Amino acid sequence: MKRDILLHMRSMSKHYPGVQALDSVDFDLFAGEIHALVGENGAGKSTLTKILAGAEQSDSGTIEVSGRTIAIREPADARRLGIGIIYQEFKLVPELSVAENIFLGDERRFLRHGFVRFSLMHAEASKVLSRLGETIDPVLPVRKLSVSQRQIVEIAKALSNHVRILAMDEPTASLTDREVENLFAVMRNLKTDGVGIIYISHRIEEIFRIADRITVLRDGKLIHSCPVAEADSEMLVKWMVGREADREAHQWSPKGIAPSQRREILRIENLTSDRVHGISFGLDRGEILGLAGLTGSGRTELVRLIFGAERRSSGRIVVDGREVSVRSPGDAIKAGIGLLTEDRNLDGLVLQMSILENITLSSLSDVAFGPFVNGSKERRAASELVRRLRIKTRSVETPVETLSGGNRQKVVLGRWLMTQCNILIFDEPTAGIDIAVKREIHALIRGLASEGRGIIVISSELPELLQLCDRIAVLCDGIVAGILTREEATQERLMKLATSYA
Amino acid sequence: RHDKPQATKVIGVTLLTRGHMFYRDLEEGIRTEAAQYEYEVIITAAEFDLGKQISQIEDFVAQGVDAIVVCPVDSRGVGTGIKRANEARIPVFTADIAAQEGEIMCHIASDNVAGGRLAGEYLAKVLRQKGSVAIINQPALTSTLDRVQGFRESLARYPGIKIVADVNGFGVRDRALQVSADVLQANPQLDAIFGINDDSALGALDAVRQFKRTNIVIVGYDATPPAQEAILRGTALKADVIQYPSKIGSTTIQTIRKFFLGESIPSSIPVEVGLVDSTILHNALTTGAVNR
Amino acid sequence: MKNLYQSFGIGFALLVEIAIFSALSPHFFTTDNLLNVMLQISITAIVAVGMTFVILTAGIDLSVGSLMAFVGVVATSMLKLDLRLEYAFPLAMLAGLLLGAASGLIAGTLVTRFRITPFIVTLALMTIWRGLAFVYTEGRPVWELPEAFALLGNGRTLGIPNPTIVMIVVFVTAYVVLSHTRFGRYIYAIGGNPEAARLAGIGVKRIVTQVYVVCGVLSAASGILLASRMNSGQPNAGIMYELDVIAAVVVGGTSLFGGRGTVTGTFLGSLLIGVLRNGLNLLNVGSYVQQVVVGVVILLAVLLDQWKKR
Amino acid sequence: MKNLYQSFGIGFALLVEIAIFSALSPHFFTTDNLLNVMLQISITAIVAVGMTFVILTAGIDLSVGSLMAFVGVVATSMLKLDLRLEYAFPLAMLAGLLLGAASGLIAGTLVTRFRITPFIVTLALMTIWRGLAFVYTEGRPVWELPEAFALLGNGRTLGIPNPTIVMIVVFVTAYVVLSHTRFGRYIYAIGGNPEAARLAGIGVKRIVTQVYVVCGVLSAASGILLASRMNSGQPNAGIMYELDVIAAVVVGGTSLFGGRGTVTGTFLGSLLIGVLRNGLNLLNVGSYVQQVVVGVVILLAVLLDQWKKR
Ligand SMILES: Nc1ncnc2c1ncn2[C@@H]1O[C@H](COP(=O)(O)OP(=O)(O)OP(=O)(O)O)[C@@H](O)[C@H]1O
Ligand SMILES: Nc1ncnc2c1ncn2[C@@H]1O[C@H](COP(=O)(O)OP(=O)(O)OP(=O)(O)O)[C@@H](O)[C@H]1O
Ligand SMILES: [Mg+2]
Ligand SMILES: [Mg+2]
Repeated sequence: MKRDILLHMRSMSKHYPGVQALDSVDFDLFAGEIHALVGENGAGKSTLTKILAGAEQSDSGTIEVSGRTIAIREPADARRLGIGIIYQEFKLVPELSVAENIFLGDERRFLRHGFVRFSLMHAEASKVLSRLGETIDPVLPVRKLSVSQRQIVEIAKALSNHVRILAMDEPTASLTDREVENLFAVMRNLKTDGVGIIYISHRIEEIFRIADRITVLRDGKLIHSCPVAEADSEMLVKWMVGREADREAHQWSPKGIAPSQRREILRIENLTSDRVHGISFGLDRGEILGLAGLTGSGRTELVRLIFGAERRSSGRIVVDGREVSVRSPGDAIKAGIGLLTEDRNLDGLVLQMSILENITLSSLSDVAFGPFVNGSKERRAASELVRRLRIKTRSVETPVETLSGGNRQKVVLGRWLMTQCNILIFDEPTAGIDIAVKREIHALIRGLASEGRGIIVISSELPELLQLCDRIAVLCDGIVAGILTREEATQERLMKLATSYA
Repeated sequence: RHDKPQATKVIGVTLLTRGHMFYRDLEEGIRTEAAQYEYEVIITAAEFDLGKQISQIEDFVAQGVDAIVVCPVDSRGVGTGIKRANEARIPVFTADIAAQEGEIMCHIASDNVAGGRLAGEYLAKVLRQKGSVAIINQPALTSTLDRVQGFRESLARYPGIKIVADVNGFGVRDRALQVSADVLQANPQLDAIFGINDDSALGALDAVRQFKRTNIVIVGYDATPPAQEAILRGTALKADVIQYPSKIGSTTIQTIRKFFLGESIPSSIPVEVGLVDSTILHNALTTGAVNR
Repeated sequence: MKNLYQSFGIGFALLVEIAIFSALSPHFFTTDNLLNVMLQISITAIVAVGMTFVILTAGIDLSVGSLMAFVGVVATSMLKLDLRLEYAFPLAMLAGLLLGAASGLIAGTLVTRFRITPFIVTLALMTIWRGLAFVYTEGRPVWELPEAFALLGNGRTLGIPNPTIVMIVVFVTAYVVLSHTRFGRYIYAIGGNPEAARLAGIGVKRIVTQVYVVCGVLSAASGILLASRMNSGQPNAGIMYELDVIAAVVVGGTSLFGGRGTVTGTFLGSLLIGVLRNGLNLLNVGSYVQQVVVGVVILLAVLLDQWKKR
Repeated sequence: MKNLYQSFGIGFALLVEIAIFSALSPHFFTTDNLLNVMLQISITAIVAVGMTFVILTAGIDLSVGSLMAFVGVVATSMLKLDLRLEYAFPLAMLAGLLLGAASGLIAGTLVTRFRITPFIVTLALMTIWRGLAFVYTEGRPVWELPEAFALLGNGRTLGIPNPTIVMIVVFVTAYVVLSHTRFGRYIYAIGGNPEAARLAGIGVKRIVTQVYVVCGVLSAASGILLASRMNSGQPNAGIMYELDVIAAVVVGGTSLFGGRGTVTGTFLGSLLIGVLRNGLNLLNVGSYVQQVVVGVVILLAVLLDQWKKR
């Protein structure tokens, strides 16, 4: 089938201090196709889309849209050309309403006599959201939304415009299955309308479901490009990482810990706030407990309460058989509870600090002599983690803000691995992490469990939970709808529980 | 407070500032004198802000005071405020600095230009009509501009005396200390310093001590107690122009009293200025003439 | 409505204040005095509107007080040119407002094109304009102005002082601009997340520059009114006004981090501080004690606001 | 090393400045004058260290100048108590420093527990401390102090003025604290992303409060030194110092948004402004022209710094 070439990016190069993010990459896109862009963390995928969006300038290379060479100097240029972007790191204004965010920069269509007609804007916003099967109130300020709701708004923002080219940088990183289905339906519609879509995701199975073509980047270079039918997931991983990936880093046996040591390490009793109600469960040493649920079901809220990041209205937290008073994250860490937060940029990392400083932030006392930080000890510990997590960087001194999304995630992970916490809670630990490292992280989590720690994992990817957990608790509307063991759990039963009160 | 006896008169006062001793003394003069006649005084300070001063006058008008005393931030600008009072038929008196617009019952003040001249003449005498002189200025206020004008006028008559530096000490001691230090640094041969008020002069004195300079004569203005003490101790601060701020204050109240009693009052009452050095202060101390 | 609610905390503080002063002073709650208060806050409140715009973009403008003085002396000195009043008057106004716009343009350009933090840009401009005002006048006020000029700031129209009328017009306009126009939306967006605004295709640099120009022009207008009230151009006018103005804006609920705030709040904030000063004067509270009281009330007002938000 | 490089832009500006003044004034580049400059900047530079800490947490402290005055008058008035000097002297120091700590504690508590923006908290405190300084002294300086007190700020040790020695000690300590201790690391983390810092288990409120206390204590120390230099407690001391201090910190490369900056930069920034003032005075440049020049140089210095970063 011969179709129109919609977009052709030729020999795009982009250099950042210390890295060649793109090295003369060619990329093309047909009308009505979904072209997946894959690669390890830091391969250069986001950089390519940012250049297309006018958010960054390439050092060299040309861009043709519909056969005409054009220059994209600023975001407004891309907009005029009908290019829409969903950014990996959200670009929303927390204080503005959902509707205002969706139509930001595009208010012209609601103007009358120079005044913005908000009622019309809200109606339009609801329309766009309902296309995604969502019912977020368009008047709500974005700061009140959960991460996945923000993701939806970000998607709606890109869809609100009449686009010919749509670049989606990990739109599903924090979406649950149902939302992913809705999104795919929308994408298929766009496809039939002749829109060309660039789709970036680390969820390999999604790529095989939705994409027509695949382009693989590694270290800023184009490695391979082919129709999706000509590839399978093992080949894909090989292209991405440049070697055979070992399927399972560690052989994992459930509860690989002596029964005698299988004491309960954490017990939550009747935990309540305005968004979750009467939550109780226990967690054993060596156990991995999954938390499943739909967007907004309260998983994040629950773990933040356990961690003392938010104030609970009632409930007890028992660690190792003793009730602990957790009023702040500091208290939680003292009690041996660590939380890897959902939004690495917002509340995970100190972006301008170095990798080193971010990793050791919660365990400075372990590398300190009195009030003084022991520089060499600190560096040794951090370097070890950088190596183990394969964080792509020249030096541990690199500021985190220059890292790619996935590598940032690894840095926060590193921080919690370094602490001595016996109870580790991971909220979407592999969001935005490439497939190779994802396997390593799974292995790591299992390793932590087998050392006798208790682990809680939140993930919007049910397969991930099914693969990883001993038990899975399902939240629905802030209530535990049920807890399934590894044997009982199936995708269907989990979904059913997750929607039991909806 | 609202149902005070008819007889109690209320006088609103707006000072230029309370940050300088001069006005503290003036205020004291007003308070003590007013207390004698059981007048109620409302004292505010504009802190060099003319807009604020006008607001204060407006507030007095709104309160319906019986008389207003103004120490204008600026001679002309204060006119609009005074006119508001005139419209409300509230008598206005000025103290220390004159107003040039609006109707004033009486102006009670010492003459700043004359004071500056006194300082200049004194320096010309002790320097034997030749030498280099620095001014620690605050060229933002009419009163200090007048002092410097008088000072420069008098020295202009002595060609042997040069003004080698004119710096801004903002009228406060810490800033004056800083700029004086620089002046001393730049002028190793400096013979004398004129400070436009005592904080300026004392700041200069601090600097002179820092550099351990001898043979420098400082003249201050206002003769506040710390300055008098410095003069008596035989420091580089040798003399001060003296005004009698508390006397300005008490005279103002006395004048207002005459006005209340329906007596005739002159349109202006000069309050003497003078120059004090250690001899005069010594004599005064023993006779009690300059007791404060 | 939403704005009204948001301003509730401070509105309540204002009511308490008014109640207290009404009880303590018979002179306070009179038409005359209330008009007097309105007149007194007009000058700073007009500047506070400009400051609200700037602070909404997460900026700050410390130069407003000095600019008022500089504009004041320049405009008044134009009135002294050897021209007929019909020409001199508009010329002076124009020169003053242009100067304000120029100051805003310089500030905006330094902030956006040269990426210097607003605080330091306007701190430097504050020093520079004040210095120039003094250099220009040699420290002496510009005076002997035509009586007609004094009418501008001291006259009344329909019984309301002119500056108050200007203030009302400025507030209403600003309210409409902020809540019903694209320009207003963009200001909030830029203050809330400048990167998101840029990526949405908004000309962030242009808008921010315009905001500083707005603030400059309003400061200039206010500087001219102040000069007219004093019927003279004072090089030391407006000292420390920037702090009063910022206090009014923040007490009014506008966040110094940008993206959050209203001019309704700013108006109430200006009123809170203005009423306080007036009331304390009427009650004959000494000026240093006043300073302490003003500081404490500002803290209490923001505390109340904070507490309300919980 | 990294710090040195970061401060390069401003260091260059400083060298240019020194070269120009050395060429223009024979009095400039002399041991005597350089010591004089060091002495002059000591007072504000000590405060600037505290301000650097505060600004690194994305805060600001406008109360420092007033606090210096308040501490100055309180400490000196202690010296006048009817006590033997051996008791009065430490008592006065202690009272002064405690007052500084208390001010910092109040500011820190209002900022952290009551979540009021630092700008408005310290603006209110600035008004309050200044007011109290005047109320306490009734506007008159505290004087007739023991001569021994004057030695503190005017004496020399090993040929170096005492305040300069204090300044050096403060800078070195601050350097070590910021770059080699946990406390320092936490300060940067909090300034960079307070929420992330909190979720990393850092006691954000405690640390921020401590930072304001540090700033308060350093301001107090500086206020005592200043009083000693004048051998009197002046209620009107330190007016507008906060702006000078903030300018020095920002010119030295510390970001007002927090998380970025060094005390080395602050030192160079203080020096840049101090040398400029001194040089202009030596050249007998009129004070208003000076103001303009200082403003322009501040802008140029930050521009240069910005340009270097490109
Ligand atoms: N602003 C920047 N400054 C310096 N380096 C940068 C900057 N932005 C990206 N990089 C580097 O460019 C490389 C490519 O980054 P990019 O964000 O394109 O990766 P990615 O393929 O999107 O990865 P991920 O899957 O983790 O999102 C990385 O090595 C990253 O560290
Ligand atoms: N800051 C907030 N203010 C108000 N409501 C919030 C806030 N954060 C989350 N919510 C709401 O609270 C509910 C629970 O949110 P939570 O983030 O715990 O859900 P979640 O299960 O983690 O879902 P997600 O997939 O979105 O992460 C949601 O309805 C969400 O909209
Ligand atoms: Mg990416
Ligand atoms: Mg969540």
